[in-house]
Amino acid sequence: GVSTDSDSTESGKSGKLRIKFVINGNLGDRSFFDSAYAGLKKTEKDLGYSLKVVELGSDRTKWSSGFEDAASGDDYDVLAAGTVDTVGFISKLAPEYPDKKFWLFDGSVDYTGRSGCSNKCANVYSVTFKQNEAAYLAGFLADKLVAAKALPGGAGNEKVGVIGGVQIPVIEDFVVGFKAGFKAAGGNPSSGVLVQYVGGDNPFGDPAKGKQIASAMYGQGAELVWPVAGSSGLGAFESAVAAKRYTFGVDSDQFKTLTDASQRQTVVTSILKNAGNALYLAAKANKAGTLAYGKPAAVGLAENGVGYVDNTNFDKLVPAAVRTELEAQAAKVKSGAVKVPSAF
Amino acid sequence: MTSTLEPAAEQQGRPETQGRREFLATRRRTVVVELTMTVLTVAVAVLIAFLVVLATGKDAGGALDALLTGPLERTPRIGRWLADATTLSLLGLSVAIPFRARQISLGAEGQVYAGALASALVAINLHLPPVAAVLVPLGAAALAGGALGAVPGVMKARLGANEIVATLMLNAVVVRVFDYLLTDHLKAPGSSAVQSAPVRPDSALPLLSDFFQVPLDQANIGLFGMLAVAAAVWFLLARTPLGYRIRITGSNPDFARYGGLDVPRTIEWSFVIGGALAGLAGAHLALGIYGGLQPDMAGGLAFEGIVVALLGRNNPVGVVAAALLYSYLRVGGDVMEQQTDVGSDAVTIIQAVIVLLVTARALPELVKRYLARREAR
Amino acid sequence: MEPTEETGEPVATDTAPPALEAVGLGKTYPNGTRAVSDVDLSVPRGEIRAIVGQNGAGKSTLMKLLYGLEQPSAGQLSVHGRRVRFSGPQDAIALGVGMVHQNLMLVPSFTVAENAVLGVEPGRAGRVDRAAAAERTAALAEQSGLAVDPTARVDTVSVGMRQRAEILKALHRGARILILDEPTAVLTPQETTDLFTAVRRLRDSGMTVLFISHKLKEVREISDRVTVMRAGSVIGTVRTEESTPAQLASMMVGREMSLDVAKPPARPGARVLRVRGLSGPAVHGVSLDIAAGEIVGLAGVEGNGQTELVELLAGLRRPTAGSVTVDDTDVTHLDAAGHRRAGIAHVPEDRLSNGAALDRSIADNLIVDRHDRPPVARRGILRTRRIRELAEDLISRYAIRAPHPDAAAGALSGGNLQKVVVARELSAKPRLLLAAQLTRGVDIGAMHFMYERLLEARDAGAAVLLVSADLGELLALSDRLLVIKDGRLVARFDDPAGLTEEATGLYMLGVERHPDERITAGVR
Amino acid sequence: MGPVLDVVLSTGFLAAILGVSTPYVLAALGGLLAERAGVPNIALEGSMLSAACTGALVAGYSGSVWAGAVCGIAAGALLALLLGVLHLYLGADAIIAGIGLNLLAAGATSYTVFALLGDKGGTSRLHSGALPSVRLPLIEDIPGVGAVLSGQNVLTWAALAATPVVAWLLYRTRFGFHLRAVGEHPEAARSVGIHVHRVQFRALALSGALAGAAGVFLSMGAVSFFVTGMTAGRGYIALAAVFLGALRPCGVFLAALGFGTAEALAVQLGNLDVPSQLVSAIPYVFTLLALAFFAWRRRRASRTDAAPAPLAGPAVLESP
Ligand SMILES: Nc1ncnc2c1ncn2[C@@H]1O[C@H](COP(=O)(O)OP(=O)(O)OP(=O)(O)O)[C@@H](O)[C@H]1O
Ligand SMILES: Nc1ncnc2c1ncn2[C@@H]1O[C@H](COP(=O)(O)OP(=O)(O)OP(=O)(O)O)[C@@H](O)[C@H]1O
Ligand SMILES: [Mg+2]
Ligand SMILES: [Mg+2]
Repeated sequence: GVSTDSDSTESGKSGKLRIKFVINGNLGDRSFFDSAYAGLKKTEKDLGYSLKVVELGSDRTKWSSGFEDAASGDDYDVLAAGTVDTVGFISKLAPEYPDKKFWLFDGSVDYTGRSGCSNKCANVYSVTFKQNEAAYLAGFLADKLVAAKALPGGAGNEKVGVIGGVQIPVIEDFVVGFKAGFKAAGGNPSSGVLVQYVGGDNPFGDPAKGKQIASAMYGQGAELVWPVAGSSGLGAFESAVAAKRYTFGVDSDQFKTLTDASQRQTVVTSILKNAGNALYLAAKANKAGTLAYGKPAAVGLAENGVGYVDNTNFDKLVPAAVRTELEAQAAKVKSGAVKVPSAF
Repeated sequence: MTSTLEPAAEQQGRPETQGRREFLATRRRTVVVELTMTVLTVAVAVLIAFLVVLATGKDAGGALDALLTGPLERTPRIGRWLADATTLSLLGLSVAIPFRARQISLGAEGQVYAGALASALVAINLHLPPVAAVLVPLGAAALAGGALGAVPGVMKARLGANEIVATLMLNAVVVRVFDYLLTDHLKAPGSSAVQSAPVRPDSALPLLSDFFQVPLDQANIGLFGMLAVAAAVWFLLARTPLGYRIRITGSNPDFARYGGLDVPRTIEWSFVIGGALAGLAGAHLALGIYGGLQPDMAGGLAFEGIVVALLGRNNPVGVVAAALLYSYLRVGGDVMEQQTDVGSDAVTIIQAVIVLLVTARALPELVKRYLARREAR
Repeated sequence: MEPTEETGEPVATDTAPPALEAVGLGKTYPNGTRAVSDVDLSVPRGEIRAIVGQNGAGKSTLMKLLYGLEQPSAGQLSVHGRRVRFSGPQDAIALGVGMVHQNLMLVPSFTVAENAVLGVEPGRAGRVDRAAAAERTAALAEQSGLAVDPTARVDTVSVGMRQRAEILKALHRGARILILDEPTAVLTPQETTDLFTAVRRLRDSGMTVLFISHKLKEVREISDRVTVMRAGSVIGTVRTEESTPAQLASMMVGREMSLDVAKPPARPGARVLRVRGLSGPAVHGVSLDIAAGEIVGLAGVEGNGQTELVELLAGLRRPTAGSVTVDDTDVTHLDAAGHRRAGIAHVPEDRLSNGAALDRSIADNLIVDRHDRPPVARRGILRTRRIRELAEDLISRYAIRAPHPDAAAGALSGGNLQKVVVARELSAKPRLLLAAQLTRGVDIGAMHFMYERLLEARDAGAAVLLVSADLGELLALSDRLLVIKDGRLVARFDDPAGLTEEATGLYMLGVERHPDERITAGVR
Repeated sequence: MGPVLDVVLSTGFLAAILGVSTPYVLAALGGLLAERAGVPNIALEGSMLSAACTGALVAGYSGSVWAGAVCGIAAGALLALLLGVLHLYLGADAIIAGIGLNLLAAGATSYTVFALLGDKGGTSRLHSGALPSVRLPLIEDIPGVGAVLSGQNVLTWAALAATPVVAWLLYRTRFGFHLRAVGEHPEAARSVGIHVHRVQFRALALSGALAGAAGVFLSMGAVSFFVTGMTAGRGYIALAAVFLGALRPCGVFLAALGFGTAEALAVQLGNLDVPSQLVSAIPYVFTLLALAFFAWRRRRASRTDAAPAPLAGPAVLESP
């Protein structure tokens, strides 16, 4: 559906910049799209943009024509879209509508003009997130915590678990980074990091399966489980409460978003992929005329595009020594002294 | 022997011809009534959809307008409608054939993936001369789909294994193998998305836009291919011995066996041909719609194919008509969702209501009876 | 649901009202078929009333109206003087009407007792007391003289027992009016006799019985009065003892007709069928020959292997031992298609289950054995014009009462459907014709027509194996007669001309048997 | 493989199997009842989904898990009754109607959740709680069995009890008698005055209620909130179990348990270095092989009787 937050034709006349956010999925995922939406929403108030949202749903057969339709209207100045799945559509549409701007987050178009864009995507701003950097810190923190037996009530295994939705590059990027961080902290990722995928008909919406997997991981001695599986991950927090163990959150600060107090207590930190922030910054730069169209951008720890949450629970659960080491690692990653491997 | 029952002409002749005329008239009337009733039901379904939207407090007029006229407003949407109808028709035909042999094959999903996989593998890797570049991948898709159809077919025909379970399970296996191959072996190098390399341009199904010089989205010559396939299926069922065997087996397998038909072979063929058609639907997706392989590329489509087949009463002409109608509503639903403030959930609900009402065939009958009773009173 | 009584109009006052009365009853099916029109019928209490009529005369439909299975489109019904309108069989049952359907209505996986009590099961608090059900069924069977095995599954028992189970079902519901739609069509003479004994006993205890049959002999034996139907209407009702078969037959068909079967002597030719030591399910070491141009009858009490023997010969079952050749073709291990290619045609005993595809057209039903051969198919394509012509031709030649070749076979009455089967099988010009229950459920006119066609096929040089539950028919038509008991041939009559039904019955029941040498004489 | 074996033989694993199997068993028994009454119920998935949603919402708003469970089960039954109205009274094809109802359930649940909570994802913001686990002191003390059974959710117990209850219902009660008769030979049932549709309606209501219990287990047992689409195809697996179990309560129970075991096993094996997609395909490959094997054995057992097993499916499909 379309939520017109302000009347578009009027805003067109009034000279407001009109953003059309086309979602190849639905709002309400509580992480990625919601975060992007929040960022764009903020531009309305702070920067005077107007926003229109088009949800295409999860049926892939509808996406292509959905984008065509969305682009063909004259009710926008900027078309924003996310995820690698939309790269093809943006590459095709950008040359067809050279007067419009396209913002692509969490995916990158080919600016060489060899494939995709025939105009070398000169009107496309694309930004990717170095989720592997944040995941690296998560892995580092995880190993330090379990190696130091810092988490109360643990059995002292140097073992943690990661639950992915499905085995796709975006998820793998998390896993690879996590394992690298785990290793950097002195752990053995091949025996110490259990990785498992939800899979099935609804991999990001099957909390029962997520809970089973988390329970199995705790049963096999994992001290801490990090679900990277959308709503399926919600099951993992329940499992953590039952097992009296710990979790990491993902995409948003799940210590805040979880409503159950005992579940919240299990969340040591959350790994953030800050799509909203990236889009807000892009909008700001666009207004100032400094947004870099025509070449790829990537945001990582240094740009605050990804990161981890440091809150009261973090304070409570992470010993000062570990915190110091973690901050040192973060600085190294930011400065480029540590190169984190990627699944891409 | 003194037979006394000559087919006496004066006694039998007259009523026979009269009965004949009545029979033909009734048959004609039935067709007309059926068609009118179908149109009426769709109208009622749309009306109810209108009420659903109204009940949610949204702009029902605009929504209805988007649903009904949206698909025709712009040529790319017409293209999308035709492309969608092509896939759905092929899927509908693919299940209609086993259905006609009274085999409930739910295996279209797996067969679509198999067909897409086979066609894309050929179309990505083999360098072929122009026309062969399209035909060979299509053939590969039909072969792959047919081979996959043969598995439940043989299990059912030779062992008596339940085909509903066999096809559902096979779907689950094939989808997972497809996912595995796509992510681990076929993913385009350098692509950050899970998708295969694009098919060679020679192998992509030529777009209708190029012929008609109007943008028609992904609609391609697969549309004509589908019409040819539908005609072939009609011919197969109505005019060939195999089609006859399929029809008779579906009607009464004991009679078929008694009559000397090879029932197991017939059942196998119904699965294989159905599988081949679903494979072609997969090729249409891979070569025509996506230009490559994507995860979840046929999600849910196979069930829509069953709906189309049953709405079209397993009759090839009916299936194509049903597919056109159904995909029109699908595209209209998308337009409604994108242009108005009706959410995707409401669109899903409306589509469900339409499916349910269109299949509820006795509804007009009941309404008629109710009106008649009221009149009588 | 209570039967709705209409405004109390005084029906009969002083004399006892008729058990069943219909006034102006009519039924038009939704497809426009007017199956019953303006029927007046009155059956007094304690009478056995036979209803006769040609195929499609509307007998079954009328019975369905009386039992509430169909609702009339016109007219009124009274039961024991009370105006009633049945909304379903439960209303009829509540008023003591019971019905045994032409096509038996039993749940195959249930036992005889479970079927008998279905709908009125004994037991407390929603549970079914199966022991009590079996007991009651056994007791009821004892009382009424209908022998059944209460604990046997219905799909494993003989047709005769199923028939008896159906009657017990009605009795168990306390039926006082019993409708029997062609109950004897599938019974042996012995079973028929037993059934009649039971029915008379029921009548004597006050039961009113409506009895449908195509066998005038039976009708005359059992009924008190006969109602004749033709084309949906009642033509008349006569006292049985005052009627003659010829009179009834002419009432049925609307003109004079003779009932004799005149059969010119056979001129047997060369051997066509050669069966040696054939064994299979329920068949043990059967050896026999049939020559071209002769009809060999196979007599036997139902369930003694004749069904299985015919199906073995038709290729529908696999033999475990022995050999079968037809005209030098060894068909022993061929499937049904192979048998048909060898020149075997088969009129199956149960046309509904495997003789026809009911929802397909008559034309489709007529070409099943030749659908992939000229003239029906050429170069892998069906030729619809030829098929239409063929169907039209057969429909007129076999006097099938059907509006159009495209009409569904299922809309035909039982007798006309049988004509479709016979037309198909005989028009294949078979070398060997296996005819099982050729005239089951077929009216007299059609019966004669079938006999004539059968003899025609014989005289054209076909070998014919005729199996029938109607012994009279077997004796009249057979050039030679074999008797089967427990899957073995027990008697052989090379000239059955002087044979009586009673004498044959002794062999069928196993009281007498021929020595093996006599049975296999000349069969090497 | 050593550690894997340890895990597989552990009581925790056996307990997990029961948990994983619960929705399959309940929904499959529901499917069985409908199928035996002659109405194929493809809408199991929809019943589960609407029950899962209703249960969590009602429990969340009322504060009573029991009210939630009852309303959830009722919602499942209601959807099945809708199938009954459509199929039996309005002449709809049971399979299309089932597919349509699944679609309806998917749309309506996420619409409702969004309308009430402003959240498209699910009800995790609502404290709905879970149905209690059952600890039985007596059973807990039995070595081996005790650890497996004790502490299982009340609906897991219900699933275990449901199998004999359904068998009893089908084979020992008047209702079951009528249900089987109606499914096997509706005209025969009608001719003895059984209200065919009434029996089929009741069977569907039970069928939907059982599927509803399966759904309630997902949102109020397995986890304690509803997520859109959380049934994730379990209804179709249950449907497969109905046929794999040869339409008999015991067989259906074992088939459902088999699916649960395979899934639990896949979860345990997930850590091995095998592609996750292939691991998750194992149960289905296993089912296919089992299906072929049992069919082959049945076919071989009936070899002597050359008449082949019935080849035709139910005559639910229409052709012109
Ligand atoms: N369900 C039906 N649909 C259409 N026509 C029907 C149906 N049932 C019966 N008829 C038609 O109604 C007429 C009477 O049928 P009915 O079965 O009562 O005949 P019958 O006297 O029992 O004949 P038979 O002895 O051949 O069985 C026939 O012409 C038949 O074709
Ligand atoms: N007159 C009829 N001719 C043919 N089929 C019929 C007829 N009446 C009902 N049927 C079929 O029989 C089946 C069940 O019949 P019916 O509706 O009478 O059952 P019931 O239990 O009496 O229903 P209810 O509970 O509503 O009274 C349905 O498939 C219906 O289509
Ligand atoms: Mg009749
Ligand atoms: Mg009859």
